[in-house]
Order: sequence, then structure tokens, then C-alpha cells
Amino acid sequence: MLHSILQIGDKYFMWNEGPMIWTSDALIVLTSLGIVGLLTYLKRWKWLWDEWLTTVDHKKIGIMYIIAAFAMFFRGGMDGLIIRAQLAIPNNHFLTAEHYDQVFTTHGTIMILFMAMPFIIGLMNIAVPLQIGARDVAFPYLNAMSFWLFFFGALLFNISFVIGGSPDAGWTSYAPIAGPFYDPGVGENYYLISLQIAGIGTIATGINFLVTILKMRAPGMTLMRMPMFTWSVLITSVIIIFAFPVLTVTLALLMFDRLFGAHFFSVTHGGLPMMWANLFWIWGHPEVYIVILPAFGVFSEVVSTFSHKRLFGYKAMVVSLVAIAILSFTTWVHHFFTMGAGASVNSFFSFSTMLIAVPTGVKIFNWLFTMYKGRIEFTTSMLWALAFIPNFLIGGLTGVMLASAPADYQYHNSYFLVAHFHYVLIAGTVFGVFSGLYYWWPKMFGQKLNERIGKWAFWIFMISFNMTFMPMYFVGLMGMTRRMYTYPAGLGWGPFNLIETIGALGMGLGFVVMVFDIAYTIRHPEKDLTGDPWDGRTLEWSIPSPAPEYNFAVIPEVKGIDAYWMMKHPKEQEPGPVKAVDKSKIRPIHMPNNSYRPFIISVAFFVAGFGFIWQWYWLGIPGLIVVAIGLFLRSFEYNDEHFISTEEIERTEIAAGRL
Amino acid sequence: MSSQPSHEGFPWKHVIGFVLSILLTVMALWLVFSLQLPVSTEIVSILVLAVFQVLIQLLLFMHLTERDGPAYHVISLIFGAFIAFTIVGGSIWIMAFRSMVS
Amino acid sequence: MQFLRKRWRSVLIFALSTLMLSGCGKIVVLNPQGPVATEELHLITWSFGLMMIVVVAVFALFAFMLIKYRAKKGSKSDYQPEQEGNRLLETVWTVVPILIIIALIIPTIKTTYALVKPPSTGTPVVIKAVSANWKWMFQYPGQGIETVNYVVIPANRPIEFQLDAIGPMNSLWIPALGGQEYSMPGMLMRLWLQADHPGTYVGRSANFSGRGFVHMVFNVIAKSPSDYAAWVQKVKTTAPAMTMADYQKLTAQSVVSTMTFSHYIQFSGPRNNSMNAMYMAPNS
Amino acid sequence: MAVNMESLHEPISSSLPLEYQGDGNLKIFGFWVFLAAEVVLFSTLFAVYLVFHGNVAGGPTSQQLFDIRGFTIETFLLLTSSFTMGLGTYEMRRQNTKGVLAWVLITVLLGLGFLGMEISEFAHYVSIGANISRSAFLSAFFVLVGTHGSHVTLGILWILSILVQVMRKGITPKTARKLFVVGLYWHFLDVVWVFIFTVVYLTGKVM
Repeated sequence: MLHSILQIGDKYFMWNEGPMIWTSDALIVLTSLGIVGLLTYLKRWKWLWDEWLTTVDHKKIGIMYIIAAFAMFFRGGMDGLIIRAQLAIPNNHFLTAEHYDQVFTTHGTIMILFMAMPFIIGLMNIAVPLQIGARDVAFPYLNAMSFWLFFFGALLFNISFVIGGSPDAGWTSYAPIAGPFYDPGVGENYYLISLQIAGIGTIATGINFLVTILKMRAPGMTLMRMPMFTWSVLITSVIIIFAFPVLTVTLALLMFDRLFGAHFFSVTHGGLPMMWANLFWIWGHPEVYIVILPAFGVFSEVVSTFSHKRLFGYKAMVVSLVAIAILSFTTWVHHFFTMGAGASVNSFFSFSTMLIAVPTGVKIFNWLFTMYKGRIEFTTSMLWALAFIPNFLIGGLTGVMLASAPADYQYHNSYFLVAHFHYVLIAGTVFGVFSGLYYWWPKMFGQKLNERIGKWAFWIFMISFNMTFMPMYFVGLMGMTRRMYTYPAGLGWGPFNLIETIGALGMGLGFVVMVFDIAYTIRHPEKDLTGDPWDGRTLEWSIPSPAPEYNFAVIPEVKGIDAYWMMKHPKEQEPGPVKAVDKSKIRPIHMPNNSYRPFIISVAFFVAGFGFIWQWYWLGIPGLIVVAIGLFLRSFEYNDEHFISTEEIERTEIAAGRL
Repeated sequence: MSSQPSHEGFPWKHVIGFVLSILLTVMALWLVFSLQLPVSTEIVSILVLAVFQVLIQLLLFMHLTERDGPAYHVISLIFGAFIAFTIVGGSIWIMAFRSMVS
Repeated sequence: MQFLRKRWRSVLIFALSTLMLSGCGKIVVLNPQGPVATEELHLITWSFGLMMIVVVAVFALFAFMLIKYRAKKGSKSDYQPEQEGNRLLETVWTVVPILIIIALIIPTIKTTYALVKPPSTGTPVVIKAVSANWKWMFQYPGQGIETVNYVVIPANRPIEFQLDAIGPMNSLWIPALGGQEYSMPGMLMRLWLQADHPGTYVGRSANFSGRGFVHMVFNVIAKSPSDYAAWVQKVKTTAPAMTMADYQKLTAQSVVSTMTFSHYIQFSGPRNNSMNAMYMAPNS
Repeated sequence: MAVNMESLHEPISSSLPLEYQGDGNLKIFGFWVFLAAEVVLFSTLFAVYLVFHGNVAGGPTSQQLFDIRGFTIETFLLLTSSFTMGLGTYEMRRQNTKGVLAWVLITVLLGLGFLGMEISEFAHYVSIGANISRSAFLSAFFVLVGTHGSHVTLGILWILSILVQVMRKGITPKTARKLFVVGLYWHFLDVVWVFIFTVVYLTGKVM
């Protein structure tokens, strides 16, 4: 009896792998029990279900995205710290090669797909409908689907750690090392199927925000009057829509190789491993812009708001966004210049890659000149935005150096490359989402995050970031390649790696301080009663904080760029009470109903995915059938909207001091 | 702004579209199996016929011209076609080599 | 102000550490030992110089903006909240980057085409470099010998590495001699390298290929032409010929130390995913 | 949709047909965007097929495998079904519920015919050993054509579920929109098939 339990434990839960797994198991069980216990003790189950799990409100969905992203930041960050602990000194054997391979794979995958993406999408959800004067996104129900698909995709990916083993072929998952022959376990299946599930949600998000932005803007808000963050989200949505289907296909093809014996990427029967690299980067390169462009949008908003000045060169900013979007689809080969596709191919893709520097450069200079003749206020949000400029510049310019194919032969897969993409993704995306978090926090919760603690977090994180990644450029030029689980002494790599590890600990500390800031703010809230704590410029600041369910009691009329700034600073008439709502214009509002179905369908997807991962078709196929039933039931649903009465709107607005 | 379809009478648009689509298919078959053309010419001409087929579906069956506001859906289809071309052309170009050493 | 001091300090540290470290010679990419690496280094320094123009311009502007326009109490001068843009300036920072890119793309393309040709006019030596599950095998078709996990080359002669793979992809990288190229199953690749003088250089696989990937390190020993000829002769006469047992050991997933063979078994046919098929397909 | 209510959505031009009213306009546009994403999905599969076309690994080539009569009939079935689906939409706009039911049912039957032929084609290939594991070419063929086939299957189920709704509710803005959208989907599958016909079958026969 005990023996067979232990056998099952070894097979599915890897109990034979030692204390790290046992600790993780214990932590997961304890945390889950803790959450369940707390919810029961506080009698919050119904609240959780009614207010959050079934919600279709874009603001709440946005908050859930950000909470999930924080959790994933923690997980991916732990992976990062484990990597750095292993590499701190030469000849370290704290981890075995097997474990190290799993850790860097999950670190990369989680950080890109389950941290950066949801954080970005969370900010999109919170800000975009408010910025364009809409009551919700175009398809609120689909929005909830997107979130839960992402959530359960992420959950599926994460449980691989304790059930069956994590993928270990790198986040790029190159064939044939990720193929059925060299990687026969379930780890790689987890990668393929959880990304597939989350990816479906992402495509839906892209379509949703594209339609929202193109079709649901307040009257008067022409495309060329949209806030720059909204513009960046529009362009990002376009990239998502046209890049993610490629990922869908690519993952499916490797899944066919692994589960059904196809030969796309195998070496026998005419398969071409290089085709994986080709397809993966057709998606992978645009993906980089998916996570960076909304960050650019945040910087545009933040720099303009805290310089108390219009964005410099609005039109050029828009044009460069569009140019980046188009170019992002034409540069993918620079990820594999060293695969020998020929001098003409390499030359073309060197050139198209370098071209991206032009629109990006335009944006950098426009941000700098937004500050010109402004009045710069150093809030925490602004500090993140400002730190972005020099740090991202280093990442971007080393990117141009990497774009030169023959030079890339010396950088490729070395720590020079690792340093480059961390400079781009952390100084770009992570600084961007942190800046956005401090900026929109008051709109999400009606209180400002503590600025003093926030600044501490910023300085610790930013300095440690440079300590971690600057030495990597050098160590890369010294010949250290990525994904080495250990390295010998005597090559001069040791001191650099030690500095990097200390820096990584500092970044961890910075993250902890930021979480402390959030906890501190919840305990000692500094209420924002104005709805406009930063002297904002765009429509989200014209309504109370947090925004009421219907966002706008009366849909505003937009007269130019920075709509709310114009309302606050009217040119002709004397300034009127801009915040007041015109009572005579209030009408009952149609709002979508909550629905439990997106949650249930996503659970079914999770179950189906789990079944396919283990090739338990008795589980996978019924799971898919439940998904199908859910979709058909949705099709037969006709009453999915309710009204908010005039009286209720008036009550809410009076409580917020608007009437 | 929109092409309001007639609510009466005979569905001319659809019938014409159907006849054309059958004709184009027959032409493609004939081109490939009855004419002795060089392979590249054959392929280029049947691809051109396919593009016409697509236009028939889009314009006569799918009411592509109906819209409210700017024709964003047409723009997205065109962009989709551009990406499709990039992916197909790019992949073939990149993967064309099988070996650098002959 | 504090922010600013930090920035300048980091620039200073950056510059100093660059000087200090390039002095001690451990930055192998910056100390090329052959014409290919030298050519690549030229491109690297040229691109670095071009990028420094941008760094200086942006950092200077950044510092200027932060000092000049930070919000001060009571001062209202020089504040233009409605400024929209400036066509001249925007044209400048569109055109200048384009010029920089032109300055970079021309040598890039020239070098890209140059590197697919032999780096010098000497008679090339063909060496087939096969990556096979955590080891590198170097076969000398002209001499009929094979080395494992080290390679001996004559200095001052172009070496044509023909890259092949059994199993996962790897990437052959000898930074002192030049950049890398992938070894991929089913696609024979070519990499031209050359060493300027006799010496020993480190090479490794730059592409992750599984648990034993980190052990795919090898020495490249460049010898003078006469030493090289003597070495070949010595291998031919003293080293053992490859046996079927050696062959199977080499194609299995394993980490081995250096080996030398006076005769090798050729891998042929479509490279199989299945180990069995791989063992069974020698064609010697 | 009640007038005078502040809805989530802007009112739209009244010159557009019924299915665009309410939020139909948004959903139809959203569906067009989805189709654009599908263009990319299929183009990726086409790219894979074209790269692998010659990699037969000693197995059957496209020239040996494809049967002219079979794929020609499949093509005509699908083209006709696209036409009848169009007539369904036409009748819908004339508020003729019976006409809608008739034409859409014919569409479903033609779709089933197509599907049956495709399944028997696949079964035949598999029976002679030309299965998905035989060669990279066949992997690519089965996945490309099979993805289209599974779209058709899904389309048939979807059409049937909407047909039930039309029977129950009659032609309302909502059912009209749903029928119109599924029509777009069906025509789009025809578009994809035209390329499969051209690029896979015809080209596969001459190359």
C-alpha cells in the first residue's frame, strides 16, 4: 500500500527528487489551505464568486490580470534568483543540469508569457475604455474568457513543477531538443498546451481591443485625438491578431510531432528542425513588440502628465508606432543569423532590423522634448518612466549592434545577447508596467500608493538591475554562452557573475519593497477624492476613483488631444465646473450581466489540456466536449444585459461628489 | 456609405457569382490538365484565378462593401494578406537552402 | 540631482571598466587571433562607435532636460504646456538615425558576403565538425583521421569547417578565431575560420542541446605548418582506428574526454531521430 | 433594442440591414478581424506545406497521391454550398424564414457531402500507408487540409445551432446577425478551399 503510494508519488509528483520538491509541495498545499481557510473564515466565498470570478467588468478583469502577473513575477523571479545562485561562483553544483534546464525554461516562459503579457493586458483593461470614454470593452464576455483562459493556461504551466516535471528545452523550445525523441516526458507537453490555451485568450484580447478602440470611442474622439496609450494598445492589438495565429500553428505542429507521430521538426522522414526556429520567431519577434509598445504608451502618458505638458510630436509618435508594427513582422531572421540561410537573407534582415531603430529613436527624442519647457515632477511613476530612457537606450543600441549579422556571429547565444534582451524587456516592459501601476493605481483603488516607499523600491530595483545585467555584456564578450548550468574557473567570468548575483538579490529586494508598498497602502490608505490626483490630461481622470461600474454617467464630448486637459483649460469661455455631471443628460445604462460560464469553460479547457498533456484521452476529450457545450449554451443565451436606472446612477454620482 | 441590397426580385449577384466561380474553377482545371504550358506559367495563372475566386466570394457573397464608418475590416484583411505573403514568401526564401556545402 | 549623479557615475564606471578589462586580455572577442575574428571586431567597434554618438546625444539631452525643467516652486517662466512639436527637430532625429544606419549597413553587408568566402588565399583545410550529443567530432576527410573534443589546425591557412549534427542542434563557436555557425541535423553548414599564429584557443557549443551541453568545450590547437604535418603523420601511425564500439559510444548520449583516431567511420544517410537507426547506419 | 436607452454602443447608420443593428455592427466587424487572423493561421500552414512539399522521404509524392476526380467534386460541392449559403442570407434579408431554412439546410447537406468525400479520401490515403507519420510532406498535407476540414465540421455544427435559434425566434436583429456571421465563416472556408485546391491539389498534380 505505502509502497504503491510512493511509486505513484515518484512517477507523477517526483518525490524521489529531493527536498526542493517536497518543500514546494508543502508550500503549495499550505498556501492553498491558507487561502481556502481565510476565505471561509471571512465568509468571502460568495463575494469572490459574485464580484470577481464571474465578473465581466473590464476594471475588475484588469485588476485580476495584474494580481496574476504579480504572482507570476514572483515565480519567475524566484527562478531567476535560483539561476543566479547557481552561477554565482565557478564550478557550482547547487543544481543539477536537469534542474537548471527546467529553471531557465520556466523563467523565460513565465516572464514573457505569464508575467509581461498579463501585466500589459491588465493595464490595457484598466485604462483603455476609460481613456476613450467607453462603458466597457466591445465584448465584455469574451474579455472574461480571455482572462480565465490566460489564468488557467498559466496555472497549467505552473503545476508542471510539481506534477510530472517542467519543460526543459528553453523558452524557445527549439526542435529537435524539444521533440519527442530527445524530450519524451510530459514537461514539453505542458509548455505546448498551456501556451496554446493562454494564446487563444490573447488572440481574443487582441480582437476585443481592436474593435473597442476603433468602434467605441466617445463622440469627437477621432483617431488622431486618441491618448498615446490607447494608440499603442491599438497597434499592439493589431500585432497580436496577426502574430498569435502563427504561434497557435507552431505549437500545434510540435504537438502533432509529439503526440501523433508527425514529422515536422524531426530529423527523419524529411522534417526540418530549422523550420521550428523560423515559425517560432515569425511570432516571437512581433511578440517582443507586443510587450514593449504598450510600455511605450505608458511612458508617453506619464512623461507628458508629469512634465505638465503636451506630448511632443504626437503625429510622429503615431507614425512611428505604425512603422514599428509593420517592421516587426519583417525582421524575424535576426534571431537565427547563424543558421546559414545565406548572405542575401542575412543582409536583408540585418537591414530591416536596423530600420526599427529609426522610429524607436524618434520616440526617444520626442519623449525627451516633451520635457522641454515643461515642469517635471518626480513622482515614483515618473521616475520609472525617466529611468527607462537611458536604460532602454543601452538595450536598444546593443540591439542595433546585434542586428549586424557578421557581428552577431560573435554575440549570438552569448551573455551579450542575454544582457541585451534583459535591458530591453526590463527597462522597457517592466519599468513600463511599474510606471503604469503607480500611475493608474489611484484610478483602480481610489488611493495613491505610498510615494516614499515607492521611490525606495525604484532606486533599489533600478541600480540592482544595472548591476545584474551590465556585467553580462562583458562576460558575453569573454565567451560565456547562455544556458550553461555551470562554468569553470580561470576564464575571468567568476567576479562578473558574482556581481550579477548580488544585483539579482537587489532586484528581488526592490520587488519586495514594492509589494510592501502595496501592503502599506492598503493598511494606511491615502484616499484620492478628486479622481484626478496627478492633474491628468486624459478622460480616465475626469471620473471618480475608483470608476463606477458604468464608467461615465454621461459620455463626454471630445474636442481635441488631451480631452480632459482641454475641459480643465477651456480657451474661450470662463472655466466652468468641469467635474460636475449634467443631471439632465443621465439616461438608464445598458450593462452586460456577470456570467459564470467563462470561468467554467476555462476550467474545462484546463482539464482537457491536462488530459492531453498526459495523453489521457479519456480526460482530454470529455474536457473539450464540456468546452463545446459551454460555447453552445452561450450561443443560446439571449438575455445577457441589465439596466442601471437613472436613480441609481444619480445616487452613485452624488456619493462621488459629482452631482 | 453602404450598398443596400435589393429586398425584392431575383438574387442576381449571387447567381452571377456562382456561375463565375464555377467557370473559374473549370478554367483552372483546363489550364492545368489540357494546356501544355511551362509549370511556372501554369502555377502563376491558377494563382491569379484563385485571387479572382476570392474577390467573387468577398464582393458578391460576403457583402464586403457594407460598413458603418471607415472600412476597417477591409484594411485588416489587406494587412492580413500582407502578413500572409510575408510568412509564405519569407519561409520559402529562408528555408530554400538545404545545405551550404554542395 | 541625485538621479543625475548616479547616471554620470554609471557612465564613468562603464568607460573605466571597459578600458581596464580590455587591457587584461580576457575579453576574447576583443582580442581576435585570426582574420575572421578581426573583421568581425572591426564591425563591432565601428557599430559601438556609432552607437556611442547616440548615447552621448541622448544622455546629454536627458541631463539637460532634467536639470533645466524640473518643477521649481513659484517659477512660471519658460513653461509652454501647449507646445506641439517642431518639424525641423523631428526631421533631424529622423534623418540622423537613417544616416547612422546607412553607415552601419554598408560594412555589414560587405562583411556578410566576405565571410562566406575563404578568409585568405592559402590552400584550405577541410574539417568536418560533427556535434553529437554532447561531444564534438572533427573528421579530416583529406587525412582520414578524426579527433574528438579537440581539433588541430595549421596556422595561417583557411579552415573550412563543414558542420553536421547527429541529434540536437549545436553551434560551433571559437570566439578567438571568429563567430559561430549552427550545426543542424540534415543540413550541412559551412564556417570559414583561420588562426594567425600557433596557439591554443577555446571553442564551445553556443546552442543549448540538453543536459550535457555545458561539456561541449574543446581546444583548438593551431600549429605551424611543419608541426601540423608532423602531428597528422603521428596520428596516422600511432592512433587506433575507430571500432564499432567507439562509434556507438560516440553516437550515444554521453560526455567523453578527448580521443584521437587514425581512421573513422562515416555517418551517412538521412540522420535518424532514432538511436537504433543511427547505430545501424555506418558506411565506412 | 429599446430606443432612448444609453447603450454600451453607438447607434449606427439606419441604412444598414437588420443584422447590423444594436451591437451587431461590432460583432460583425469583430468577426471580420477574426477572419483576418484566420488568414494568417492558414497562411502559416500553407508556408509549412510549401516548404515540406518535396520532403517525401521516399514515400508517395503529391503527384502519385491526389485524385483529380475526387478533389474536383469536393471543390464543386463547396463552391455550391457557398452559393446556397449566400442565398440563405439573401432570403434572411427578405424576412423569409422558410427560404432561409431551406437554403441553409441545403448548405449543410452539401457541406456534409464535402466532408464525407474528404474523410474517405483521407481514409484511402491511410489505408495505402500514406499516413501522417509517413513523411514531412504528408504531415503537412494532413494538418493543412485537416485543419480546413475541422473548420468545416465546426461550421456545420455552428450552422445547425443557429438554424435552431432562427426556427425558435424568427428573424430578429440577433438571429439575423448570427446567421450573417456564420455565413461569413462559411464563405471564408470556401476561400481557403480555393487556395487548397490551387496550391495543394492542382499544383501538387503538376509539380
